[in-house]
Amino acid sequence: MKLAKVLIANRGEIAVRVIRACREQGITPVAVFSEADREALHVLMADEAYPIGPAPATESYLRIDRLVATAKAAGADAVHPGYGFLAENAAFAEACAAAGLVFIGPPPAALRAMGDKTAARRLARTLGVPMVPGTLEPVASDDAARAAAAEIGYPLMLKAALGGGGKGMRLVRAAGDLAGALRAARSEAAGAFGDSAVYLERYVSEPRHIEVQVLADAHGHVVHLGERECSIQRRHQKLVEESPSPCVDPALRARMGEAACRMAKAAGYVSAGTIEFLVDPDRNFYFLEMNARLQVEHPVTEMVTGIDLVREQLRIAAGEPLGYAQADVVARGAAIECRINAEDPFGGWLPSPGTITGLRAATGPWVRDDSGVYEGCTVSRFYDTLLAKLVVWGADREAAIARMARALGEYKVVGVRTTIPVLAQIVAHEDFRAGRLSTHFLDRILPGLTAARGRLRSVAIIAAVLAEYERLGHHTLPPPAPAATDAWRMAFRPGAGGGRR
Amino acid sequence: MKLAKVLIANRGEIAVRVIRACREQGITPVAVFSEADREALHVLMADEAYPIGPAPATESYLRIDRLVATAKAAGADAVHPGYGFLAENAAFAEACAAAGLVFIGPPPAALRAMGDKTAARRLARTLGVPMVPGTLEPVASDDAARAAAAEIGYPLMLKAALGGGGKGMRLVRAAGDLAGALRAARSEAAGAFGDSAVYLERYVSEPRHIEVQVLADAHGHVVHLGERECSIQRRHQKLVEESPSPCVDPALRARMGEAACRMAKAAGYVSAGTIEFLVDPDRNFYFLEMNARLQVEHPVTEMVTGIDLVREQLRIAAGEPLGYAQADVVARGAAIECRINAEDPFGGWLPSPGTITGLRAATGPWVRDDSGVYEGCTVSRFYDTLLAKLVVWGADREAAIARMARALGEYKVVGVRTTIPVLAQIVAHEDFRAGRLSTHFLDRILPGLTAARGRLRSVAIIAAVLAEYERLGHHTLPPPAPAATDAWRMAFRPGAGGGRR
Amino acid sequence: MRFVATLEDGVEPVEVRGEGGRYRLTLGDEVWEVDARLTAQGIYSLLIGGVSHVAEVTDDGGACVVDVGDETWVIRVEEATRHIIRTRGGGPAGHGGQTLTAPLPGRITHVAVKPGDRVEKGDTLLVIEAMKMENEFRAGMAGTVAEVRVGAGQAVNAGDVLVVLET
Amino acid sequence: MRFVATLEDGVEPVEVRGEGGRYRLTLGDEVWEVDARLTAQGIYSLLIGGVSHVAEVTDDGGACVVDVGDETWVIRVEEATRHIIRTRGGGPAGHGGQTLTAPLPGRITHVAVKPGDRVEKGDTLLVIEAMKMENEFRAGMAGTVAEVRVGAGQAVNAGDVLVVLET
Repeated sequence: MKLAKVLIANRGEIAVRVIRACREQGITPVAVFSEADREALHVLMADEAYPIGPAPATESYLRIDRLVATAKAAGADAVHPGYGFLAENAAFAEACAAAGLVFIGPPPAALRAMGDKTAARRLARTLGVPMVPGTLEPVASDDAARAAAAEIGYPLMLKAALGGGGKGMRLVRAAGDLAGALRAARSEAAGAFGDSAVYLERYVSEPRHIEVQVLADAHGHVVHLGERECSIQRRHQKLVEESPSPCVDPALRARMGEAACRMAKAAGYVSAGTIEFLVDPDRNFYFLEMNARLQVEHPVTEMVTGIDLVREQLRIAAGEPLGYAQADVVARGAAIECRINAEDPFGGWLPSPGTITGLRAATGPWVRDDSGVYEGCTVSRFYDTLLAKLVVWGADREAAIARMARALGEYKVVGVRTTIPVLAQIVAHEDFRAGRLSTHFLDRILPGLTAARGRLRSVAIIAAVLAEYERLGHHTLPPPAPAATDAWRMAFRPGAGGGRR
Repeated sequence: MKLAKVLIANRGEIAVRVIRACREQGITPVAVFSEADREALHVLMADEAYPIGPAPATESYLRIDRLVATAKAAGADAVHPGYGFLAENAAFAEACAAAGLVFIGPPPAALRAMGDKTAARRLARTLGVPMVPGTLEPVASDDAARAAAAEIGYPLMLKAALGGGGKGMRLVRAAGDLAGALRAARSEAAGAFGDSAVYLERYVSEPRHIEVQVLADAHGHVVHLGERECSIQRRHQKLVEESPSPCVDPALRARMGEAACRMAKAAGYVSAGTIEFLVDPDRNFYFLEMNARLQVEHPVTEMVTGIDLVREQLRIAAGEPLGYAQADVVARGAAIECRINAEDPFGGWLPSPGTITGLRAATGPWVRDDSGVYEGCTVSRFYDTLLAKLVVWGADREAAIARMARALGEYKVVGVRTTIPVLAQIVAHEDFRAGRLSTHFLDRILPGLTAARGRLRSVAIIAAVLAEYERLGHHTLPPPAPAATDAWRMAFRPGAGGGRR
Repeated sequence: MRFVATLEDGVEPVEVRGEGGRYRLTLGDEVWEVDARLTAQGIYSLLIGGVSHVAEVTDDGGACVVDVGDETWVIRVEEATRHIIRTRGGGPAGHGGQTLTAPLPGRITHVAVKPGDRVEKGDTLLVIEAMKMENEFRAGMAGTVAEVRVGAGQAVNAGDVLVVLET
Repeated sequence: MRFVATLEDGVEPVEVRGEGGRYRLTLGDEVWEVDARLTAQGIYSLLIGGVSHVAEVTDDGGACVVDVGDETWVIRVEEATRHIIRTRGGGPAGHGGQTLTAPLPGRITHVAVKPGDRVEKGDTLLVIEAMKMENEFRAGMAGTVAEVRVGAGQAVNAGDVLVVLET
C-alpha cells in the first residue's frame, strides 16, 4: 500500500523532522497541537493542523482517543508517533490498528515485549546476547538478594524491574549496605512505577553507553546501521551523541550489530529500533534494553550511513522491503549531535521557558539543524526543554569536532538560556577530544565548568552600557538596516532633476 | 608552514564560507568590508574586520593596494580571494607574494595561462584534449574567416578571444551571414574586452555545460573530484547545478577526469580548479576553458565526495600534500545547488536590492544553506544578487530532487524578491526530473513560467486583508509570542498567596 | 469591517469580523473561518478548516505582495468607502501618457532618447545598472518623449521619475 | 554620559561619548573606540580596533545578560547618579532573612516546610516542576520559616514569592 496522508502525533523538532520526511516522500503531513502550540513550528510547517486539547500533555499529546479521532477525521491513513509521548505505547498502536490506521512503528506485541525489561532480558539471555551478570528476575526477598549479591560480587547495582531514568537505582558498595539500599530502591520504584520489584546487576565502572541502530522490514529482513556513542549524559539525559563510537572497531561493531539484529529478529521487530548496550573499559558489551522507537539521536547515524531513517520507517510501514542487505550499509566519516536545550547550565540547569527573541542557527557545510523553534516563538513550560539538535558531519572525528565547535560558536539564541555554552566546553574538553568517555564523564567535569570569564569582560561591559545608552534614547545606534541606502541618499543629487514618487 | 591568520578578500556567502573553513582549521579569519558592508554577515562572523573603502567594488574589493596593506597591518600570513573580484587576477597574486603573503590559489603563471583563452586552447590541443572543431587562433581577416568557416561548416559560432559572459559571441547560420556577424562580434568584443579578436567554432546544438573539479597540490599530485552539471543557465548565469551529471557514466567520467587532470598538470596548476567542458547529445566532450579559482557551485562536489574544498585549498596553500590518490575519491549519492538571488524572476529578472525584513532558511536533514545574509540585513545595490546557495544531498538524484523541492518550500525571504519561486518550478519540471538538460533548457521553459496562480487566490486575499485590518489597529492579532504565558496567567490564582516581585 | 481587495485579475469585496486571532471573512458569497497569527514581522500563520498556510505579506508601495505556498499575489486592500471614493468617476483621468519611474536604485549607464524623440512600443529608453546587472527599460507604448529627467552616470533611487512619454 | 556597571566581580564606572554608531568609552582609565551596530533585536556588532564581536544582550529583570564569544556576563547598568542614590547608605538595610522567589514559571509539586519550621542551609524547601523536570529549591541559609505562600499543586509565575526565611 502507498501512504498518502500521515498524522504526526507529536510536537517540537521530531514533528518537524517527520513532516519533512513526509513531504519528501509525497505524503501529506498532518500536525496536531495543544492550546500552547498553536504557533509552534510543526503547525506552521504541516499541510494541515488540528487542535487536540489543553496544554498539559495528558490532555492533548497523550490523549489516544483524540489523536485517533483526529487522524480519522483528517483522512490520514497512518500515524507517526515520533519519540516520547505515545511512541512506545502498545495501547496506542492497537487503537490505531483498530481504527484502520497504520501505526508507523513496531507491532504492538514487539512494543509490549520490549517495554517489559525482564522479558527483554530473558530474550537476550535465550539468544546468548551478553548481559551484565546479575539476577534475571527480580529478587523475591532480602535473603534471595543477599545470596545473589554474594555470587555477583560487590559493588553492585539495584535496578527497578520497570525502571527508567535512574529511578529505583542504587549503587551498593558492600554487603552491609544491601538491606538499606533494597528498602530505598523498592520504595522509590513503587512510587515511580507502581511496582517495587528490583533486580541485581554487577556494577560496571566507567561504562560507556553505546547503542546499535537496526532497521527491520515486515518481510523478515533486518540490518544494523552501526552504533552511536551516547555516554555524555547528565541525570540519564543524553547531551552529546556521536557515530561511530571512538572505542568501537570493525570487529566489535560486527559483533554488536549481529547481536542487535538477532534480538530484533527474535522479537518480531519491525521499523527502526535501537538496542542499547553498556560497554566496559575492556570493550566487553552487555545488553541493556531495546528502544522500540526512533531515537532523538538518530541523525548521527543518518549522516554517516546516508540512510534516511524516517523515510525508511515510512517505506517499511507501507509494506515495502528494505531492498538492501548488511553489506550495502557503508558508513563514512563521523557525525556528532549536540542537544540545544532551554536550560541554564550555569544556573543549576533550571529549565528556561520564555520567548525566543533572537535566533541565528548555525548552518553551512555539513551542518544540520533539526530544530523545533523559530525567532519569535514561545518555549512553553509544559514540554521538554529540547529546542534543536545541532548535527555535524566530518571526514573524520577530528574534523567533526572542529566543525561542531565552529557551529556552536555560530548558534545564537536570545531570550532563553540554553545548553550551548556548556556544549562548547564539552566539545573543547581534552577527554572528549581524545575519546576518553564514560557515562561519568559529564558528572566528573561539570563541577569544574563555569561560564567562561575574563578575556571579554570589558567587551561585555561595553555592550551592556551601549544597550542602556541606546535604551535611554539619547544617542541611538544606527537602525538595523541602513548603510547602503543612506550612503546612497547622500550621493543622490536632487538638483539633477530627480524627484521622489 | 602553518597558516595562522588568513585575510579573505571578498564578501557575501563566499567570505562566510571561507571564514567557516578557517575557523575549523584553527586559522584566524580576517574580513574586509566596504562602507556598504559594515553590517554584512562576513563582518559579524570574522574574528577581525577592517574597512577598505567606499561601496563601489572598484574602490574597495578590487583595490589590490588596500587589500595587501590591510593584510599586512592585520598580521595575516595568507589571502583567500574567494571567487569573482580579484580571484583570477595574476597581478593580485603577485602583489600578495611580493608582500610576503601566501595567495590561496594557483601560481600567477597558471592564472595568466588560464586567463588567456587562446593559450588555454592551444594547451588543450597540444595535450590531445578534445575541443570543438574551430580555429585555434583568432581569424586575421574576413577571408581567413570565410575559408575556416567553409571547413568547419555551418551553423558556427564566433567567439571573442578574450571573451566571457556571452559578449562578443554570435551564432552564424549560413555563409551569407558571416560578414555581418564578424563585424558585430568584433565591435562588441572591442567594446567589452578592448580587443576585437574573434575565433570560429562549430556550433553544438543542445550542448550541456559540464565541468570537472580538480585539486592539485604543490608537489605534483593532481586528482579530480568528478563532474558538475551546470546546464541550467540564464544569460550565462548558472542557476541550478548538480553532481553527478545525469548524463555522465563512469567511463565518461573517467575520461573527462583524466583529461582535466592532464590539463591541470600541464598548466602547473595548484589549488582547486575547474575544467569546463561542453558535452554534445552524443556524449562527446569538448574543452571550453579552465576556471582558476573556487567555483560558486563547489558545494555539490563537496556533498557527494565528502571532501571540503576550502579546507583543501588552505592545506595546499600551506604546502601540505593531498595525501590521497584518485582511487580514494569516492562519490556517494547526488547533490543539487540552487542559487537564491535577489532578482524578480516574474518581473523581468530585475535585481531586487533592499532590506531583508523576514528570513527563514531551509534546514534539516541533508540541507545546507551557504548564505551571506541574515534577517534585518541590507542587500546592497553595489554587489551581485547572490544571497545564498541552497544545497541538498540525497541517496540518489530522485531523493535529492524531492529534498530540494521540500527545502525551497521552506525557504522564506521577506523584503526582497528572490529566485525561489522559479527555482521551485525548475525543480518540478519534467525535463529536469528526467535529466533532459542543455544550456537552452532555461531559455526554453522560462517564457512558459509565470508566478503560480489560482489555488491560493482566496488565501492570499485573506492574508492581505487581515494584514490591513491589523495595520488599521482596530482588532489586533495576538502578538507573536503569547500562548503559554497568557494561558498560564489565567490559571494563576492570586488569592492563594502569590504576589509579584 | 468592509474592505475591497484589488487584484490583477479582479476586484473582491471582503468583510471581516472577529478579533484576537479568530476571524470570519466573507469573500463574495463564500464565508471563511480563519485562525490567524502573526508569527514574525510580515509572516502570518493561517489555519483554515485545518489547512495550514504560511503567508508572507510585504508592503510594496501601497500594495501588498503576498507569497503563500508557491503562489505570489499583488493585492491592494482598501477600506470599502475609501475604495469607492478613489474609484468614483473611474479614478484619475487617463493622462494620455506614460511615466517611467525607476523600479530599483541604481546608476543610469545609458540614455537612448532625448525630449522630442518619437518612440515605438518596445524601443529602448535607458539602461540602469544595479547589482552588477544592466537592466534595459523600454517604451510601453508608442509616443513622444516629453521629458528626460536623468543623464548617463547619474544615480537614481527607486521611484524616481526617469522619462515621461506623451501620446 | 556616565554609567556604573555592576558585575558579580566588581563595580566599573563607564563614560560614553559619541553617537550614530561611533563611540568612545572610558572604563576606569582605559579608553575604547567602538564601532557599534544593532543588527537584530538584542544582537550587537562591535568592532573594537578591528576585532569583531557579536554580543547578545538580554534584559533579565533589570540586569543585562550579555553573551559574547563563549562568555556570559550578568551586568547591571545604571546612570551614575542613579547608582549613587541607590547605593548611598549601603543600599537597602539587610533584613536578616531570605526570600525565595520562583525563578521560572511552573507547578509546585512538593512543599517540604511549614511556617515555624527550623531549617538548615541546604535543606529542601520545595520542588517546582517545569518542562518535564523537577527542580528542587533549598535553603540558602539556616533560619526559621516565616511564611510559605504556596501549596503543592499550585501554579506559580517567575518572580512569585514562595517562602520567606528569617534568621
